[in-house]
Amino acid sequence: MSEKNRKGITRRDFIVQGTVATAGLAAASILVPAPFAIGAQAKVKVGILLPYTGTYAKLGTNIRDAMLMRFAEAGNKLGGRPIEFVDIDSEAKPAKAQQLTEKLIKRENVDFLVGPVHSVVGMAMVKMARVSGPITVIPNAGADQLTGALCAPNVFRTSFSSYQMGYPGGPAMIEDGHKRVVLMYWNYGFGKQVAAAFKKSFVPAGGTIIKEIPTPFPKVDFQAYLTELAALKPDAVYTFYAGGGAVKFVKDFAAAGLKKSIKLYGAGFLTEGLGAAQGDAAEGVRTILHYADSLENPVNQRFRAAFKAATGSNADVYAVQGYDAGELILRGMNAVKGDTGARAEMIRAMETAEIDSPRGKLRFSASHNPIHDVYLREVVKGENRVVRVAAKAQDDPATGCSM
Amino acid sequence: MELSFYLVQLLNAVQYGFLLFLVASGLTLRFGIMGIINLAHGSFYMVGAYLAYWLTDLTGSFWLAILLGLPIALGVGYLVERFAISFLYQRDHLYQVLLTFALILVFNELQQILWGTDVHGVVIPEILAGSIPLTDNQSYPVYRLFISAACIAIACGMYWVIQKTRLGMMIRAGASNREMVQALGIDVNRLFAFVFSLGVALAAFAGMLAAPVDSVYPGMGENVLIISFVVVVIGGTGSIKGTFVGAMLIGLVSTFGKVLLPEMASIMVYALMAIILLWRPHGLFGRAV
Amino acid sequence: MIDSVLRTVRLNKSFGGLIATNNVTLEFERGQVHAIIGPNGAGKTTLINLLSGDLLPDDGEILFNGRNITNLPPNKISQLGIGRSYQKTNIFAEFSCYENCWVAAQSRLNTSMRFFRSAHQLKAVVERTERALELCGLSSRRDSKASAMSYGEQRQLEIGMMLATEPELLLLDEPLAGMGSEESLQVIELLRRLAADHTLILIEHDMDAVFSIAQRLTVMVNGRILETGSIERIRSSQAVQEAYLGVGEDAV
Amino acid sequence: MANQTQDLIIDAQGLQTYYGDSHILHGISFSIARGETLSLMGRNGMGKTTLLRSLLGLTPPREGTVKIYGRDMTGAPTHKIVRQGIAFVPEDRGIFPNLTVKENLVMTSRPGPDGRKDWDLKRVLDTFPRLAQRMNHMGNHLSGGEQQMLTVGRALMTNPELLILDEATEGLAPLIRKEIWSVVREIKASGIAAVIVDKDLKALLELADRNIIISKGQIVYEGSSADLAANPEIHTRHLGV
Amino acid sequence: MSALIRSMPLLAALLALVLFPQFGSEYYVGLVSRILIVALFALSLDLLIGYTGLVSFGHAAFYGIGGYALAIAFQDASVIPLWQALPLSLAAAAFAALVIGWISIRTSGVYFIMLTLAMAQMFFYFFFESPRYGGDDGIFLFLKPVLMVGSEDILKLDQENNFYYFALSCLVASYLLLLMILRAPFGKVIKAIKANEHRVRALGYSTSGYKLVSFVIAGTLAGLAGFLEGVHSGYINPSYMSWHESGICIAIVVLGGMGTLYGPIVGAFIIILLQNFLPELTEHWQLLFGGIIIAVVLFLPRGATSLYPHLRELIRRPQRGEREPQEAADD
Repeated sequence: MSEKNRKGITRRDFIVQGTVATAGLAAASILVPAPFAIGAQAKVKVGILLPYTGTYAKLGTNIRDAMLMRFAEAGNKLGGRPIEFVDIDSEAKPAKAQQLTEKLIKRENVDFLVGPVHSVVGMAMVKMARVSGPITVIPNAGADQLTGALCAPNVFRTSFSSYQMGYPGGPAMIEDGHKRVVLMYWNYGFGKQVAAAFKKSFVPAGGTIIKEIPTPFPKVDFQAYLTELAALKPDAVYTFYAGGGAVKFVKDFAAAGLKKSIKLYGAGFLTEGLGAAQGDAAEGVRTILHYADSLENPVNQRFRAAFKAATGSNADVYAVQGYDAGELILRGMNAVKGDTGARAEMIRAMETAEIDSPRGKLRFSASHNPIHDVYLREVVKGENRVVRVAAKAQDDPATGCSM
Repeated sequence: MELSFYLVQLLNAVQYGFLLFLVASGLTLRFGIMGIINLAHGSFYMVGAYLAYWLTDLTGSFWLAILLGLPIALGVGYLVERFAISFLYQRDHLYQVLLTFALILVFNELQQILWGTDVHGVVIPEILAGSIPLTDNQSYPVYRLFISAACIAIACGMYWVIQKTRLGMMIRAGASNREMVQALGIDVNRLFAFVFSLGVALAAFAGMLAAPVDSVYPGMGENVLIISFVVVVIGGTGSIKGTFVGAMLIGLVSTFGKVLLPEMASIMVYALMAIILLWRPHGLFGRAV
Repeated sequence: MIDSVLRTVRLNKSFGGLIATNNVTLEFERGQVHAIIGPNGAGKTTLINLLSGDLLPDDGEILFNGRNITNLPPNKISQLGIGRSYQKTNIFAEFSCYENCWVAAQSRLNTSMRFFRSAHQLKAVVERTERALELCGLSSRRDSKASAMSYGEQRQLEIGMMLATEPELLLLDEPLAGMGSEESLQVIELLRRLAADHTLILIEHDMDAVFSIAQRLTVMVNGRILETGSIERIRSSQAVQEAYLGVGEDAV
Repeated sequence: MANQTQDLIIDAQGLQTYYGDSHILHGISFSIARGETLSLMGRNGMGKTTLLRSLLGLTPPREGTVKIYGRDMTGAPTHKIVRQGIAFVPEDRGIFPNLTVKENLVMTSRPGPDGRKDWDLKRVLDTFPRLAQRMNHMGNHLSGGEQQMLTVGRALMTNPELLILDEATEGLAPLIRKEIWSVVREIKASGIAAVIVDKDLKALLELADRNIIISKGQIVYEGSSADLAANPEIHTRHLGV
Repeated sequence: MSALIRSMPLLAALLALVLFPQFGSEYYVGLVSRILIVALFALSLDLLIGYTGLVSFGHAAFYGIGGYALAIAFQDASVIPLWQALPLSLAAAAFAALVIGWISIRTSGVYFIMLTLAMAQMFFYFFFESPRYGGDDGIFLFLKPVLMVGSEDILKLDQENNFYYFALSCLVASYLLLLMILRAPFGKVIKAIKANEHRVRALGYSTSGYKLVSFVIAGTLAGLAGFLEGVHSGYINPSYMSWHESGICIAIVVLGGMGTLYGPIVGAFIIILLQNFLPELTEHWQLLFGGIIIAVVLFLPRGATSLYPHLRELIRRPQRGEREPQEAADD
């Protein structure tokens, strides 16, 4: 499948059979947008807005591939209707988010909207989609507002909120015996929310935050901060970094010899999917996440094997989130037997869904944010191994949501 | 904070300055000598890092990767000069800005086609993998010292080539009077193509050296692009000495800025640049053109 | 005592180690044509650039009508009534002949920061422009694009632009350079006409032209003033003959 | 003037050269043989420098051909033309201000096209002892005379067959001029051909085998020194002396 | 009469734009609205690049500031009166342009390019890292500005078509304003500055004053574009002032044809439509996009609109018969 991705077909038909019969209709529906095409023959349009270029490109492709895999497992039918995908590269550019969302909603008249990765893109997207737009499933973006102030009946999230990335970290570190802690994070919306959530649990539990060191996003020269960190001599440090920044941070941290005296913790992205790039430097780093590659449940094992077979690359948390997004849409469409007009019923089916996700049990809160177990993991031999469950059924406070 | 803290920070600042110099030196070469603004400079840095990753993976040796990567980078530079840049020498800066801006897009996409979107790491070669204790809980990686040493070597090498060799004399002469150099029997077009390729190779070399400490990821070039421009402009275009001073200044300001005025850290280098240009409109060591 | 319009006092300017003007003290008399001659590299153009404000002197003073203008920028100097033309043709190539003069004429408006009135309608400017075109003999070429005109015409336009600013003192840097003889004659005729009611400071290599229109001559060599005086005096000066005219030198 | 064609270093026919839209050279034909010394005269702005630039490919002619040693090199890049053994000393001297005297000299030193190495740093410094004292000065920190010596010295360092001097003595003090002229004589004696643009008629008449006067982009006179010396009215008409 | 004929294509284009919402679907009306905004942004940059000769690489700063002024002032407001919001945005952009311009025009060439870039980056990071103004999350606006006449909002900008006409009016008004300015004495002077600043100074103009005024006008119009974008999308974040936006804006101006006023508008249509439709061809559309820009720089440096006279020439030539011989430039 990764081969296929490289070819870069944007409007992708995953339908194996019956394509010919519906293709003409689908083509027509682009030109003459019908508000709701009901009936078993009309295709369900799923709009995908994910980054396929730039720093977040890998996340985007994994999410998409896993979701498409879930649909393929279900015979490429949603409630009995074939699917048509409209796939757009978000480039992770907030400035374009609105425009691209508009394209999916107004021009393509999609029934479902899946995306994005980037929180800021997510906010712009959700702002347009909420209430009257298509059913929207967010497979990654973690900004609290998406299921907080911006929450809406038609907006779901299968990933996490930043709160869920920070809050479980506090008790976990206390339990590990670290009370004097430095907080380091990329100084942007998401990083700040993670840090704030961490403080919310850590300080009341008896921990002390010696210093907060917000570092400029998305810059990766950490040397000066690490020197400062060394001078502060904390027990441990809780961090939020992702992607290239995470690789660099973990490596610099190890190279500065800090691993011996300061324990490194972080939101899961610190080590997620970066094993090859981080190498030995990541050994022993503990992170908080709602997933681990090595989770020993049958769903996960089956999922990982299938994903590897389909795409040639290893599944990660993003793939899981994409897979669950596919599952959630399936649940909704199956509940209404493909009748996208039965919106309220579909939403009810989706919000009450209980999913056996590769990550474990997955439910949804009243604000449509996932409720799931959050694990404390440690990198052992390049693999994120589960140490213990850090928080059972971690919820999100959904601050500001009125729905 | 105690004195040792500031000493370590000073070390960080100098080391960062060295790396900046390495990246910016290729830029200043072209800037000053050929009058070309090359926004794609960061892309060449990225190409270098990816070459280091790819060739290390292929050959199993970081050193071999550098050895093989440099000629590739030179070749890339030569092609870019021949097929794009060489048309722009007599044109307005505007077109250079635009063309090299487009080159960024092209290189980003080529990188993605060739190497995909994963974040990669390059393992530090065995002999440089150790570290030297600095304070009771902090040590300094040998590899970083190696980078500094390599930068000093490059700086000295560039100084030597530019100041002491006939090639360097021709390059400097070409900067001041292109036509006269031609009239003395030197093929200026080839000279310029070479200088451009050399600049590309320098940027790529910086990317290769940085690959083991930095990670290798899409769009990594743009992080160094603007800052190396700031370095070059502060120093005064075309002055190797200026670039060195500029790199050190930025290293110091950005490192100590992070420690002392963290909220302003990102803005500070730009403010520094604005102040320096207000004071000296052609940079610290620049000539009025 | 002469009525001097412009005076320089010990002007010095050097570039690196090269001394371009060396202690130049000169007086230019009102209403006269004063030519500065000398070999290439003698510092003539540097001197003109200092007078017009294009260069700042290292030290020394420039007084225009008694006022110290030493460190004024070129635009202020122009506004005071000193116009200049350039050795290398320095016009707006994409503008028409008329527009070139027009921009020049317009500089004498109280303010050109006018946004809401078409420039065509400003009567005073139009008159000035027409006058300048008339004077420099380009009325018939008014709508030609400057870059499409012949070299000689461009040189005329160069002078026309200066005239459109209606200066009191004209600095002319080799107005005849590169011209054919008929063109030269035209420009010499123009200069003669201008000399009637302007003060001219002129750099020129064409000795015939210089001798035919200048009243006073200054000879510069190596940044210094070798000799200043009437034409007769210069002609008879042995030093000048040796340094510039290349006659009488023993070539061994 | 008994030149065999194969002995011509430069043989240019019917050059028409423009600067942008201005037509400077109106069909000039020009040649110089091995070992010949040629003077090129005319008032300023008459096209002397443009002729030299056309020959060297710096301002390629729009029409006409330039042959170097019988090979057509019209429109060839300048560096290829001068590599045939031509050295150019331009009017503005073209000293590299950011290079030292020594660097200016050694930068393009090379044996001649036939492998001759008559001129090396030592001989140039012996010829211009003043330069030896200024070896580490920057090019822009020299007096006009020193610059002129440097630019001639630099030209000789390429061991040329033909030296082109454009106003080499202009603006120089008499003593320095003498020095330059004596070097030119030495060059002539060593068998190097020379094209000399100058205003010093007397010096030229003494040195040149042949004289050319240009006016308005055309050759208006060509003849031996003896002939030119015998016709003073030509000087006054075309040279204003 | 001939002026009328010459402006025929422009009038036809304007007519097409005026009629467009009657035929286009809501999505396309929205898309063209965006193009109109970007066109205005590019138009303002053309004043600098195409007419004054100032290559500003930080023009997006003013675009962003125009939007931020609106968003910051009215993020918690219950109503946004247009007559307050619009002048505020324009004033903020003008002030920023005054400051940045005052600093930048002291330098020239490469230094000017880099200094404007640096100043824009300062603004970018200021908003990016400022918690008070939303950081990189930006600021949402849930209301559109209103222009109340009595108790009736006569604009109703929440209707896509109404916004479209509002944006179109702003563009046309700005176009006419610039046209007027360029015909006025001021315009003559800045064009002359572009051609030969040194000479303009020698003619007695204080060129830095003209450059600064030009910079401020351009910045203010960019602020207007930013204001419109803020209103249209209801969302403003730092990426609006990133150096990429400045780069794209330069690309639009050059691609369309700088120094023509209509060029940047054409350029905006080309670039935005390319950005919109190229991704549907291939995942690696940026390769094509970059390639197109490179091709324009190399082969069509005067922009797409420079093709128009050629086209007209091609069409006309057969009817016109023989062309007049080119007049010799010299004797």
